[in-house]
Amino acid sequence: MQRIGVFVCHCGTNIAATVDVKAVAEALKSEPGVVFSTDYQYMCSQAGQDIIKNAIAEHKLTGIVVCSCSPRMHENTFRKTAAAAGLNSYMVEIANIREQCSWVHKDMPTGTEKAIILGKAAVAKVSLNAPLTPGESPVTKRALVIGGGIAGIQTALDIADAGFPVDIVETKPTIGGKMAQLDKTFPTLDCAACILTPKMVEVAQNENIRIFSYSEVTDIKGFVGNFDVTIKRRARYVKEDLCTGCGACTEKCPQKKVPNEFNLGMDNRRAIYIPFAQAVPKVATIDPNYCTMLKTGKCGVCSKVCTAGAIDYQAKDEFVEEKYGAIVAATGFNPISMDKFDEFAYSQSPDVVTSLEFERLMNAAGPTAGTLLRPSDHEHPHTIVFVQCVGSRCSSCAEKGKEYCSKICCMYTAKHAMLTRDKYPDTDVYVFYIDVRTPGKAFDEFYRRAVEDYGVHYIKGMVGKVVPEGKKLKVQASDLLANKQLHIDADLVVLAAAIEPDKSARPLATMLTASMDTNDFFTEAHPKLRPVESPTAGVFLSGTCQGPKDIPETVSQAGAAASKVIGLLSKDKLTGNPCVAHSDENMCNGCSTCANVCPYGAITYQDKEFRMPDRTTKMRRIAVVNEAVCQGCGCCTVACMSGAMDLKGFMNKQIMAEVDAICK
Amino acid sequence: MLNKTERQKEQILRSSGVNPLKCMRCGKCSGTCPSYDEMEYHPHQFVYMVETGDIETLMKSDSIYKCLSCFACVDRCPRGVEPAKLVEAVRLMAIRQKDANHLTPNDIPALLDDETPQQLLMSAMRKYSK
Amino acid sequence: MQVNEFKPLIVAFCCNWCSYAGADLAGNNRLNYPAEVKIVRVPCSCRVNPMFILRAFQKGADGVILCGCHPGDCHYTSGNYYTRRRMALLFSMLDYLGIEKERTRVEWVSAAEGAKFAATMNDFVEKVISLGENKRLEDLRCKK
Amino acid sequence: MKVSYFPGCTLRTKAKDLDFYARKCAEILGVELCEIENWQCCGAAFVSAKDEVASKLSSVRALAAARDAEQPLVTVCSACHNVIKQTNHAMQTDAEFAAKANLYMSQDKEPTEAYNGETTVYHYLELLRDVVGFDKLKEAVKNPLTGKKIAAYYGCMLLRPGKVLGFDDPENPTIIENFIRALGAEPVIYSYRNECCGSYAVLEDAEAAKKKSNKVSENAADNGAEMIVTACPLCKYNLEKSGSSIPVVYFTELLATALGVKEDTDAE
Amino acid sequence: MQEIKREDLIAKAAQLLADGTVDRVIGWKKGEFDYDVTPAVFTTKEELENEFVWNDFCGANFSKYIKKEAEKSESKVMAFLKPCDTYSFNQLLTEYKFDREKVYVVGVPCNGMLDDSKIKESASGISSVTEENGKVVVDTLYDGKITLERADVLAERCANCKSKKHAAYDELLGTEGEVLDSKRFDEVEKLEKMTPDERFAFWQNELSRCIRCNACRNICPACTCEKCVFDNPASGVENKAISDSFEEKMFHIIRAFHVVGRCTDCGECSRVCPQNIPLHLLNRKFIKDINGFYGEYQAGAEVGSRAPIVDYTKEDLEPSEAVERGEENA
Repeated sequence: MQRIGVFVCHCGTNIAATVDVKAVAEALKSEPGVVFSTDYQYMCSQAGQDIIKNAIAEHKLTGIVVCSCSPRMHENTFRKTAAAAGLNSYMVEIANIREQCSWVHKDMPTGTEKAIILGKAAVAKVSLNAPLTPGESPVTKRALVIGGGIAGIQTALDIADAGFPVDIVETKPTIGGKMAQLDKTFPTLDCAACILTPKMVEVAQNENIRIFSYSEVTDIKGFVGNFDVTIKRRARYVKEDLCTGCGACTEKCPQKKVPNEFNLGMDNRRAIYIPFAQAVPKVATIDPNYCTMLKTGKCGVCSKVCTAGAIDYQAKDEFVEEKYGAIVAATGFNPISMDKFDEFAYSQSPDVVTSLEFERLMNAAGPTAGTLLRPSDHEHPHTIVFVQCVGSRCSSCAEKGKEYCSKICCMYTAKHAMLTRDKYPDTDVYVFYIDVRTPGKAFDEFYRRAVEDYGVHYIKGMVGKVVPEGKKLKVQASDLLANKQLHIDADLVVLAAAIEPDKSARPLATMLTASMDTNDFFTEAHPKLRPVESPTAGVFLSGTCQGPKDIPETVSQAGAAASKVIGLLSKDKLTGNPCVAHSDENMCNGCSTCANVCPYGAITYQDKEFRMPDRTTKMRRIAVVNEAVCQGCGCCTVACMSGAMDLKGFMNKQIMAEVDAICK
Repeated sequence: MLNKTERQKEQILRSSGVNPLKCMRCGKCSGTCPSYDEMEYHPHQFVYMVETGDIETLMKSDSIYKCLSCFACVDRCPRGVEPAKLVEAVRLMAIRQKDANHLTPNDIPALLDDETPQQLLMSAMRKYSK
Repeated sequence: MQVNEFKPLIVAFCCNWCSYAGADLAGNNRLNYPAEVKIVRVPCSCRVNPMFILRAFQKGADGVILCGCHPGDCHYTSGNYYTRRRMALLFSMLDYLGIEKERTRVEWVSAAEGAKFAATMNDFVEKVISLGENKRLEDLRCKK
Repeated sequence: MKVSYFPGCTLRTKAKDLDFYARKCAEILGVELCEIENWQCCGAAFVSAKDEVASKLSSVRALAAARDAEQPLVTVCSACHNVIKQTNHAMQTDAEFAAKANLYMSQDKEPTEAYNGETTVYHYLELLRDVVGFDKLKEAVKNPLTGKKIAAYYGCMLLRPGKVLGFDDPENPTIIENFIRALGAEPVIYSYRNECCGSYAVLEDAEAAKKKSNKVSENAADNGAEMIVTACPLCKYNLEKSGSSIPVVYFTELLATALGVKEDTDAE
Repeated sequence: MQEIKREDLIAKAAQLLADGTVDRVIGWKKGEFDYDVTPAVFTTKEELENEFVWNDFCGANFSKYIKKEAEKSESKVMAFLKPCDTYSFNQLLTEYKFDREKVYVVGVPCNGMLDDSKIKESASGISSVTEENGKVVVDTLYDGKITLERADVLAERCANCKSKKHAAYDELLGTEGEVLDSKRFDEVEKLEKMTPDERFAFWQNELSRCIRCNACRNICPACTCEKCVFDNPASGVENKAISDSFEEKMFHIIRAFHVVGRCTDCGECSRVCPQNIPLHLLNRKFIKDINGFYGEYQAGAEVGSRAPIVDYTKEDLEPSEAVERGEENA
């Protein structure tokens, strides 16, 4: 018979305001096996934990129930407490009387009654608990960073600096990501390339870092410390080790009409190309959709001009398999499509551009070589209208926009407006805003400078319609403070499009079994306390794949993710989860049904000799669970007809006992 | 007991099915409204004035007859507030009062020409009288 | 008039990773739902054996709801896909036996959907109240 | 294929062409338009107020009649399309409204079974796109309108509220443009195609209505259109009355010309 | 009337015993009455000639006996399998229940077996049952000869036979049949069309008669667990007899659920039920649902196939839709 102690937490008034904690402690005293029951202000505090420790010693407790907040909050705390008092840490059960009781019910009698029932269920369960010991598994001391933007770059550099090997997988031919496309950065106005490209070079030169550019992750198996990852290296038709990046091929390639994605299609590149001058790796790539040689077998100009002999038209996709101890998602963002916002005439006029396109129009390496010209006629725009929150904070229609604030638009629009006025003082610049959000170091000062020093017209209101008419864009908008409808003849309209997670994030999350929110941002293990970890062990989050962020935030989060990875990789062994499946060999039929449903391949079979009651022996096929591989989902336990397969910590009997206690 | 303002607001909200609290005051409705210049109170003001219960003022304003029910504000509102439905609810409240029809059959002949489609008369009667 | 209000007994099996966290979020956001709902934590919805559901009914539950991660988001990759098949077949069988189909439900609730959790529970409890007491599956001797 | 057909008041009077050619072309395209018996005017404007029931009953009756005939309901006039689709949506989604409407209907002389939004409503253009198919339509064209630059005028009632009507993307519609292409002509894209012509205000404020119509026709003409095509008698009336510099025709007339069932091919 | 004669079966068995292919034969032998035929193991020609029976009452499915016999020794055992038996045979192989090499299967065509309880409805004091000109002739103690139409006394599962084709054999006697387009789901559909109240009343009436004799479980070829979950003290549902009013429902629902995707619809459960509970209607509901929800699947049609309950697609229907679909059919 177990000797159970019950500890009811007040959580200040969080619980005690709606649950009569004393009554709960009192009621649970009479449950079978309970030998001690008490309540305390804050069970998780040192003093509270001491009460538990003392009670374990004094009453020789074999199991404890803590009625408190969610086990997701403090189960580990109390397990450690139990262990410190010499009790197996799995002899602890939590009754969640805060999140699932006091916080969701209004009156004291209801709350108290439910808390008692939840307590009884926990007592019933702990009565059937058995001490569990976690197994151990080794750690592969290598990290994988998925995404080679500023987030991935920073994470990889920090991990590599700590002495661990890191691989970066980037889908584009070069690392650099969105930051490489930016002109200047707010609020300091440093040139993005000037601060990013040295880091890219550092990555290329770091011996601990390998770059798999033009590659993607196609399969992930395993678990924390032991991931098996398959990386597809797409055929780039240029041998990376031979190409010197001289660029001769990209000048001679006769196929000149390929939309240049680096400049968002606002100019053209060749079929063989290096995305931009500072690309890393600085290696040419052949675009198979446009290369005449690959499509028709006729041409071969690049091969002829390549003195290094790097061109390989026969190249095939290659698959690399590698083991990793930790994986960092750094898949980044994209501006949303403007298709559904044609009231702004994005599809009707080339002079309606997104902010990222504007960034390229301002950039010295952009399609206009840094002179701000209208895409339609290459004339200087004299009136520019910036529209904020296009698709951000938009809750009316999920396929149209995003409900969240994209966070970076207010600041980059201020930057664009300011830079425009700085370079071209003869230009009228209007910014239509709903709110200007500038919570960041030196951010509001920056925005105020745009208004006060650079004379940008900030108008509280929204553009309702843009009508291209002749060379002009007729902008119809509201000025809420003047209570007027404005009609502005603009030359260029810039839309601050909402940002969304890259489309590759969703399939990646599925491969990682990492959870995502409704917007396809990765979910963090805890929104405040574990912001760079995924709830899936061994998976870490860096940059905008977790939520909208500017560059300083991304870099600091990238560093934080790196430090978590370093912490994991510096361990030699990981303690596993002892709540794993276990098959009772006497009951097992060896039918293989359990192995059919196991997502981890943790179940194997062996023939074992059994002694029969009549002293004969019999060979039987039985299931064996690999405890290091089993993650404890319990799917096999339901597939098992005879009930031979059970899940430690969540045994059939325990769950039934909980159900019984609730239904009593 | 609700006072008159609260009663009116309650009725407008129920009849329109609109929740003005969803408004984030961006003004896109007024930015897009084709009848803006004809209106004394503009779509975003309708939303705010209903929220604050200032319905009597709206009922007395000619603005309620200037709305074209083109629903541009409804479709373009980022928050799904549907200002046009508020305008309509206020207009209905106004014309449902005794002898408050904005248009009566007697007014019509003077407004017609040879080509006037039935549709116009029908919709005008629907919109302006009870 | 004295109304004898029927308080149903609802057992909610919630997977640890999504739905239990969703229930916690409902708590964090103070979203009310009836206290008749009692949550049993399981690692994954696929841990829920049909026997648990029948046992709950046997012991007097008036409704049983099973909540898991959305299909495709299972922490264990595929657990909820199996749940979906198992429960589709089980519920269809219970319906075939004449058990009111509104007494059983599967709902996918993510860790981000505290509001959905509360709304689901409110709706489910309301449906079960409209059905009244579970008479068809209960064991009379188990109920006081 | 047989469909229930709701012509609407204006198509019986001022917009006979819209109706006449719709019927003729449907025949050629293998669609039988079965006019609903004793249909009543839809009211020409959908009153969005939830507590306005009686004025929506004519639409509900038409919808129920189509349901009983097990046919989709087709309209040609964009106002009827707007009113009937919105009413159908209300019947599907607003239980309180549906209950009230059904209660009224149960008092009818020959009451039908309660209606709960079972009928599919098509605008004639949707019928061409989704049922006939623009590919098929293209094959049926006898006199392609090659070289003609035509501006599609949607106005508001075909498109909005977008979520309810589900007709096309309200900001960037393509259906009439594709229709124009199927007939062999060239569509002109212009910004005002989905803006209001102001016609509801004709009786209230003729000047204001005229201003709005002019913007539409001018914008179309500025973009090189030789002709405006519309599905709405009210839009046509207003655009013409306001002095559009280019002709305004019904889409069915255009269709009839292309299919060779209209003698007067010179639509200008 | 069966196509193959008793003598031919004995000759085949005797030949296999004689040439050493097998050392045991699983066949049928007469019990107390003509209609009471039980499985038996024969080791000599003499035993066969004396006791072997092959008639219209040889419905027993040998699959479960095969498992037992195959475990006993290293040598081969021979079994006569009717088409429906071969599905159970394959299903057991899928679950690694015995070694295929230890069994020699002789396929026997089957013309359908008779249901003694149906005969007993028309005749009491039966002394013998024979067949004359395609009709069933019953000799009774009190009423003399009674002649019955074969179709009227055919076992339900044979009237709705799903297949005359063998899914497995080493050797086939007679001619091979076809997989049939049976009407076996008609009865399920009839139930589905009832109101929930009617369905509940129907099953309440049927299941409340259960005496928990476990005959269904013991005969069921899918119930070949080392130890049944209902005998497993760790399962939380252990009980050998009905302990309360709910248990029989729980037992039958769980039993049917445990054989989902594994039940070949052999009908043995209903055949052996002393209370004549139509247990096959539970299994068939699951089979029908599986076919409807996830595509046609016949357990035991091939060895090693993956049952739908241990499989999934990302687009599977939701449990709520499953129940709705059931309603649409109704």
